[in-house]
Amino acid sequence: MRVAVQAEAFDPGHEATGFGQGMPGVGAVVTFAGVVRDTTGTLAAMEIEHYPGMTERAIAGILAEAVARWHLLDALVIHRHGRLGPGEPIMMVATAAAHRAEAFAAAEFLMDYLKSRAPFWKKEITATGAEWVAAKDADEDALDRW
Amino acid sequence: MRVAVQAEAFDPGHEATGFGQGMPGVGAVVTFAGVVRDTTGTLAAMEIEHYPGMTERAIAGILAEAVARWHLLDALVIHRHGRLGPGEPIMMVATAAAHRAEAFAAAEFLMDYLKSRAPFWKKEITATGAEWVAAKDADEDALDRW
Amino acid sequence: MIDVLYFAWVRERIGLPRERLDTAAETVADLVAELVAREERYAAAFADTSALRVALDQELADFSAPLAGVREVAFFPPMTGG
Amino acid sequence: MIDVLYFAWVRERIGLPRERLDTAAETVADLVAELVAREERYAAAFADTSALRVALDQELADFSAPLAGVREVAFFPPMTGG
Repeated sequence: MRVAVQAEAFDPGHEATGFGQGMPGVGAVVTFAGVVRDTTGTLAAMEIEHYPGMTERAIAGILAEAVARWHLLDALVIHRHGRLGPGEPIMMVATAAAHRAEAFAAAEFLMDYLKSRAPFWKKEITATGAEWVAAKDADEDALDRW
Repeated sequence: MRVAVQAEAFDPGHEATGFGQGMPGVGAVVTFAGVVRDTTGTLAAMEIEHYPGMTERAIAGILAEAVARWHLLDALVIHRHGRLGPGEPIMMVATAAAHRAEAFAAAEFLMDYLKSRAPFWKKEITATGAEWVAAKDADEDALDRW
Repeated sequence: MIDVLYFAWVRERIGLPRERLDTAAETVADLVAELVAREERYAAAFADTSALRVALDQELADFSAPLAGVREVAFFPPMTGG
Repeated sequence: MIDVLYFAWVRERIGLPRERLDTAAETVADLVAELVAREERYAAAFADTSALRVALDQELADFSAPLAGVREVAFFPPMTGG
């Protein structure tokens, strides 16, 4: 299990290299990476603020629940903070389980919970100003399925 | 879009490095890798037979459907054939989309269809013999959700 | 003339991966009946066609499908990829 | 004494990331009332607490939660990670 909250850029594929391999029982590995998306074509940067200390605690708690619930054999969470450019990976999760249904469900659960329960806040910086990204009702509703 | 049907070993993380990056509009990347699992502790190897020609056609058809249905901005399928050892990756899919729900759904769809509609057959080789892996009703049933 | 391909345990039971046949069979089911009548190993392979799949020119098809114009027929068990 | 932390637009409206307060507030809601009464910038930040979240010692909590024994209170908008 590995959790990293970091300012440094990372490549999700590189981080996933070797993940879950050589572990007896692993039959399925799922990774998810979120990328800074420039929806309006005007995004200069995305600034991600976080709550040092609570961030690590919250992620560890969410991860422990996923590991127990889907019998994960390995798991990984990386989340950046600070200033990111369009197209840069913001965060990733990886899950290794016996079967694909477990690995997929755990990865989706991690994403849904990290999005609404880990203390990160995004601010979009454009040429004309800066705006905090509002939480979406759909993201909060997504938690109901778990 | 890339499809590879190959005898050579591969590392899913390495193949996913850079996948979906630098493409405007990509907000979410999902990868899935299937790994040879030694359920009984006696597996010497897994032999995967396929139907050259039809394999590529079937995968291309499944991929085209996923791309259209979930507006994928990029997609990747790799599937090995031949002799594999325990712990070796058998296959992988990767999907890049605007949002995470699309990327996840497309990856799960690809997996469900590749499992039951692409012409591959697995044979488990143990010290005492060899046995063709039987198709599971659950795998066929999994197609109903799409 | 038609190419007939066998995969996985169908190939093993029949003892060859492919053969070229001269047949007047109008449907897949007719072709199966012809093969079954030929030799015991074919009868063994096609004993339960509900456990088999068929592809015509590399597209999945039904056993009732016509063979007119088809160049390649393949018989195999349900796929187990992924 | 209690550490009070502010994040995202709450931090921006109040104009500082954290402060150390001497308070007799019994609950989070009491503390918010105290802050709101202090200065306009606090009133602006806490105008709609339904749009805010609170954590006590780094665990999410309700505005009705007691502050007894708590060393660190944090106020912030709904999270937008991932």
